[in-house]
Amino acid sequence: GDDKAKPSAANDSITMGFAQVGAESGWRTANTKSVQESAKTAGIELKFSDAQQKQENQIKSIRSFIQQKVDIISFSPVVETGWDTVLMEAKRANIPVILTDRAVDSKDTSLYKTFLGSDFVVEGKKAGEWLVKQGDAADVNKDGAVKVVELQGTTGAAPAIDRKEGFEAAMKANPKIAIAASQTGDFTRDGGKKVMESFLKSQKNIDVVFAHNDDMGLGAIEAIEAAGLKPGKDIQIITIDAVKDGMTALADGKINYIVECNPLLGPQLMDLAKKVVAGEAVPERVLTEETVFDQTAAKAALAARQY
Amino acid sequence: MTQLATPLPAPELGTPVVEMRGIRIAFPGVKALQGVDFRLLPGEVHALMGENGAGKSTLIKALTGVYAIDDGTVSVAGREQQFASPADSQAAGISTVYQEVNLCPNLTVAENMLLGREPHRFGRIDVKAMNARAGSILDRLGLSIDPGSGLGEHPIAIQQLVAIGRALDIEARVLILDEPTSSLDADEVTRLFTVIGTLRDQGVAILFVSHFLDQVFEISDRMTVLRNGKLVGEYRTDGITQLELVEAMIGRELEKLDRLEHHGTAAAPAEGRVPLLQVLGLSRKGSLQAVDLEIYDGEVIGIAGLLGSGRTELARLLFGADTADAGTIDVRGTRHRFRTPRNAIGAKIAFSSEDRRAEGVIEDLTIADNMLLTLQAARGWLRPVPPRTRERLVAEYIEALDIRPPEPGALMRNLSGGNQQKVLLARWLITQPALLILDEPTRGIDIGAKTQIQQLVAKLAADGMSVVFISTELEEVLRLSDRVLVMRDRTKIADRVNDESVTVAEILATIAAGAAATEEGNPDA
Amino acid sequence: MRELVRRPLFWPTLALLLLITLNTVVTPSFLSVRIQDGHLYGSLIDILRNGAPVLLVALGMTLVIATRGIDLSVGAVAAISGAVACVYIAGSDRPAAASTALVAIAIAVVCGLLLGLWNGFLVSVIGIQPIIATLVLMTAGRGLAMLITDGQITTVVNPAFKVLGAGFVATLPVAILIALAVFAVTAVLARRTALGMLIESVGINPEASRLAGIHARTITWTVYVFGAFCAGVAGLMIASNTSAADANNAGLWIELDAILAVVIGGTSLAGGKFSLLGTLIGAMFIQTLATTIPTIGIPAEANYLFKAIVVIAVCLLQSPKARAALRSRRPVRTVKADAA
Amino acid sequence: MSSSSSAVASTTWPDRLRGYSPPRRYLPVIATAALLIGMFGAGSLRYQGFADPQVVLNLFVDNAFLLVLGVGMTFVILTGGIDLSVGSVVALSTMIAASTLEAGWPAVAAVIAVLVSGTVLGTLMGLVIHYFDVQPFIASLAVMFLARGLCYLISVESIPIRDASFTSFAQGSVPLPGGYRVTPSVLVAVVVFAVGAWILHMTRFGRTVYAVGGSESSAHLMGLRVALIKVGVYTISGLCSALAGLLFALYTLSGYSLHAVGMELDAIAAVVIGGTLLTGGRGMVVGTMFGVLLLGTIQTFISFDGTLSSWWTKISIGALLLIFVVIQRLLTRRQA
Ligand SMILES: Nc1ncnc2c1ncn2[C@@H]1O[C@H](COP(=O)(O)OP(=O)(O)OP(=O)(O)O)[C@@H](O)[C@H]1O
Ligand SMILES: Nc1ncnc2c1ncn2[C@@H]1O[C@H](COP(=O)(O)OP(=O)(O)OP(=O)(O)O)[C@@H](O)[C@H]1O
Ligand SMILES: [Mg+2]
Ligand SMILES: [Mg+2]
Repeated sequence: GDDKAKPSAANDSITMGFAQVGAESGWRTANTKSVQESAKTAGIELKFSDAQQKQENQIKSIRSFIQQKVDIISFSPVVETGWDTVLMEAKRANIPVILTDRAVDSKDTSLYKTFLGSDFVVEGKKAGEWLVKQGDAADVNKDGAVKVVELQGTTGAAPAIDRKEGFEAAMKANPKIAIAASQTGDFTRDGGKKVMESFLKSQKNIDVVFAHNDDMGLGAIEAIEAAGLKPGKDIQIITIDAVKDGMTALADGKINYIVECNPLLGPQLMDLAKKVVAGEAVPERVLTEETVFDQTAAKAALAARQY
Repeated sequence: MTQLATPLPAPELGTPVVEMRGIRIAFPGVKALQGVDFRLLPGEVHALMGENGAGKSTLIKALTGVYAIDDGTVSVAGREQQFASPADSQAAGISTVYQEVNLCPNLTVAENMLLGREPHRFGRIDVKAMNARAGSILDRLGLSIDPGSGLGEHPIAIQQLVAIGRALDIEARVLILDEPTSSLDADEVTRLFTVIGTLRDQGVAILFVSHFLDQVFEISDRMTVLRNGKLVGEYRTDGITQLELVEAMIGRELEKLDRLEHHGTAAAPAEGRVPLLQVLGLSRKGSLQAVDLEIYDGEVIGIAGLLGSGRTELARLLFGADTADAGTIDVRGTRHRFRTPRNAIGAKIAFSSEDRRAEGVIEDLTIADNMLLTLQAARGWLRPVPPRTRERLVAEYIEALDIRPPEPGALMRNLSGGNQQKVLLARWLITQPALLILDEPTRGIDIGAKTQIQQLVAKLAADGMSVVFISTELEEVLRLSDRVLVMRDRTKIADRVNDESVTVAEILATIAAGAAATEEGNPDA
Repeated sequence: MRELVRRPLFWPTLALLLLITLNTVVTPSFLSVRIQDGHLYGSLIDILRNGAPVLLVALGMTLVIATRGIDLSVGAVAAISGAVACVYIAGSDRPAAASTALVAIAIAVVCGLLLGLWNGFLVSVIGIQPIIATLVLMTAGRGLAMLITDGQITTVVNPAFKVLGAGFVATLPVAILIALAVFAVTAVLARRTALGMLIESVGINPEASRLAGIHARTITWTVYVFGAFCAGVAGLMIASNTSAADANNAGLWIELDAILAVVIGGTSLAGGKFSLLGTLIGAMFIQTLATTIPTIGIPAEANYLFKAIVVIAVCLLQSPKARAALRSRRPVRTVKADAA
Repeated sequence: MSSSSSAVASTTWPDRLRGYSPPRRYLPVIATAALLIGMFGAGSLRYQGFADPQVVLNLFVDNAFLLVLGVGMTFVILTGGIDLSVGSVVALSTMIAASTLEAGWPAVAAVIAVLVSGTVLGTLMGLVIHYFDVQPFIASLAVMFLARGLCYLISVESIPIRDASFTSFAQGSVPLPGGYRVTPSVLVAVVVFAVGAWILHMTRFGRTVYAVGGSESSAHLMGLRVALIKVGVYTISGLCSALAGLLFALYTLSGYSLHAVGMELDAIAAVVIGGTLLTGGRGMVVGTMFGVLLLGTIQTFISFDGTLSSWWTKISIGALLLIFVVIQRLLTRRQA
């Protein structure tokens, strides 16, 4: 029986089913914590489930949330595609859905109320624009070409694809900038370090490292230091995320620029959830508040950094 | 060398159904067959004879497509054949029972017998028909087991019969039996021979390998003798004596075979002597009913009984291979509880299993490793047997038991069946046990080696070791033991001092009488 | 030459050499090794250093596989061990002291041993199939590691701890020295004592081994403990290499790499005979392969394809039947193995 | 004939008596089923709404592809082999389906393309394993890399499936009495399961699979077509993976190269939990179904709980799995 008698959620507490991608990175853990804590603060009862990076698990959890008749469902899709069926079921059961962090590419936008999250393409763009703005300063070794090596995220993952795309688009503004090598470091420090070690040996005169997240950048720093070079000086480093370790390295001058990708979506999400359940209108797209940091900004922001 | 019986002149032969010419097969380091010719006629029982490692099994495997032939030709029914696999030879009408039981323990008896030929309707196997058909073949062999029971639950002898049953079911013109009788008792053998006789009369050519000369002379029409991978000759059975045959096999004159005297009552247990082993009420549900037993130093205890009488079970309980439900075991007056074989080995008991392949050999280890395994296990891994001792022991036993090839580094899996058995025997002798339990130790061993092992047992006993000797060959049991236990229906029904008065016939009578006794006294079904 | 080709390790070694040659052709400086800051520096050194964890794990895995087992939990054990060490260091009063690092390492190793006891218990005492028994820890272990680190990447700044994964002694990477030391000790234990023979015996025929009086249970148990010990040390190396414990990704899929190394080295997954030297070559091969991909500039999306082709090529090289088929057009007529 | 039956009837063999209790080889499966029911009972007591039959049906809805994978894997494992490639082949299948549909192929053509490529990959793997004596673990690992690599070659991005017949099939529902419903995919999976069980337990091919698993050399010496079986089971596994890939593509209506990472472990776990021996020769397809349902139940447990953080989720999955296999093992202990 699917026709559901809505529990009297109007006055007492709201139950939210939140299907998280997994716990694949520190960023994600911070994101989870933020959601859990703000749910508590907002007095929303949270049903949390971890999909361990698997779409099928996420679909299963959403279906089980529907079965459990929660008031609202929110999730960070593992991948953009393939949500129509289960979202349709949610719609049929009159349960509103909020997307966080990543979008879905469904033609039918009525399947969800809103999408709260950052734009990975824009993040890549911001990184590329900063490099373009550096002009000749980007050419650290003054050989007339800005040679970039790229540490990609997990092959096929949305942030990896989008950040690459955004960066490449922005980079075109300066024909001297060229990506000499691009390889996946799987978003991990270990991967970043190992790939960077190889790059340092197979590529001459690297000017810039663009890493799709802080962790790979931090790994690259280790490799650069082991090669007897100075990260941030001999080779410039641009990363995305702005987690604490990254910010520290930025403040120490080992990273040159970080584009923030904010995991603390919890408060915004709970606000939206309350509005949606109360039947208020919400914008279709809500961007998270994000900024960029250079070395001076990092020193200032570091003290207050919680994750 | 004495004058050998003259090989058969060729013209006497009809058209052979199988003809092999100049077969050569070499394994790394061994020339197993060196240009052997072989002919098998329709409607004959042909014995393939030779010592352990002579190449009998290899010749069979060359014929049936298990081994690729290096050189030579095989023709079946006049057509030259190149079998790439046993399936091909089977398709050409050759049905084979290989030396080691080659069945699937995870399937049922019926499935094993009919795999690949299951009766089926619309692609669906008809289990009922399959069990019925298997049942009728089992019947022919006089075996009353449930065709639907798992093969692995049955002792090796039953498995051997099932393998034979499988071969019988194939409508073949050639039936090959490689040591089919090695673990069968007299009754089973008789039944098998009846079946073989019928098949021969139907014109099937039967190739038969056995180390039991009596059986060979009883059933075969002709024989081919191999030695060291070479053909010695082809003979008519009625044109050769046992002695001549043995000489053909071993290539020299045999010192008298029956040299071994009746061992007799060596040491009648003196009053008050502490037995080496005192067993009271040893039993295990479903496999052995309470058995009492005393064994004194230097005694050879023979255990007689038919298939399934519980001999193996008794031996396994004595060794801790299975744990007993009830009963006690005292070794030299101290109570022991054997939960694992290690406990028993600690009490200086050794046990050589009847199922060589599953419970004995470590196929991928060398002769030397296999021999020293138990000694090593007892010493613990931290104290390896010193290389020098190792070499000495291994060389000593290879020599003493005449193991071939005499290379400590040869892999166990490449040894012929008889030689594997000798290595296992050596494994236990090396531990210098006080009590040696031998379950079918002469299974698959050639006549020369068998005498060697019997002599060895006698000598060990004379030196003070006690031996429990289990064998389906009653003559052998009687020849060796000081006392004979007779078992039936999983319990001991007689325990007799083995003096001159005890004969095979008498033992068989005891078993039969026991049957009567149990039927009257104990209808426990 | 004939003799050489027959040697069991000939083909894996050849594959390794081919891979190195390929690298050298693409990047001529691949083989060059120079001294920098008192330590050796070059691609080969990287391979050795980065290959140390896989080698370690593969050594333990070799013995486990020899007993017919398998250990899927090594990656999780590595993550736990790294997490324990880093969390201890980060939480101590003197996070940069060498003594702290030593205590942390000791605690982590003990954790590894305990986890090995656990695996061994499930396999040898309870009698659960190894793949499932270790799957339990594979799943739960990552969770434990995250529990320990609270889901964050725990970064430590401790020069002594860093030595383990990224340090150098006498110009050589410490990681590889440790791995080689473990290799040497294992080889001695396996081949100079009777342990190797007993392990093989249990792997080839457990029932016959039991009847021969071998303490099969203890041996099985021991190899799992050893496997987890190796994984624990490998986890420390991984953590030390980046000075951080990443509960999610440390040692991810290292079990597959390790098993691959073992099998390339000529040890059969069916148990029995094992070759530690083969495992060494296998592990180096895998690490070289991993390094080759970025070095010769394969696009990220073709990684797997390249890996697949190399692995297939190596399997075929190693298979006697495939070689025979390549050499002659005649139908293959090798002696068929008589093994179960 | 008559002598045998009379001998059996008047038998003193206690074996005959034992024949009345279920044969030993069914024990693991029976234990698994009993435990599964027990676990479900525990869930119903603990969580409200857990006892709803729709929850059980959802287990099938959400695990249809895993069941199909498990059936193929059962064949492989019964011969003593293993197939690590299934997860990647699922991903590749979703990619092929999505990209061909995107390119405008008719649905039927896409389905055929998927099934053919999966089967071909499986067969190739089987050929390499049998004829070149490459260990199954390695051969299938290579195919795992290969399939994943081909995915990336097709596209690194995920591709949505908008084909009308696919979407209607995916979103269709089969009503059951009582107002419950399942998806058409469940029917496909159940049919595959039934066919698999039939082949394995009723046909010669199936018997021979068991024989090869029991002892390959014996099967060879018995004159069975070992080559056919060994290549056959990998072909079946390839076909099942492709089919599971299609079901997965329907489930997610997309093709993505990162789909089904590690799903081979789920499939293997399901098979082994279902009582099939990894060394081959023993096991049943029903067991595999129970294994799949068990893994699903564990997940349902956890999402009904809804309070576990990511790491407690993993730890709980491990713990539940452990409890299950230990009890199962103790129940079947006497089997040895
Ligand atoms: N697969 C193999 N690899 C290497 N050597 C082998 C192999 N099979 C048999 N041999 C060797 O070939 C020779 C002949 O062995 P075969 O098994 O044919 O002997 P047999 O006459 O059957 O002996 P037995 O009576 O003991 O069974 C022996 O020396 C044996 O060691
Ligand atoms: N003729 C037979 N018919 C049916 N079952 C039999 C027969 N012979 C033996 N068995 C089976 O054998 C089992 C007992 O075998 P056991 O190993 O004790 O025999 P054994 O006396 O040691 O003989 P063997 O030396 O052949 O092993 C019983 O479980 C029984 O099922
Ligand atoms: Mg033989
Ligand atoms: Mg017996």
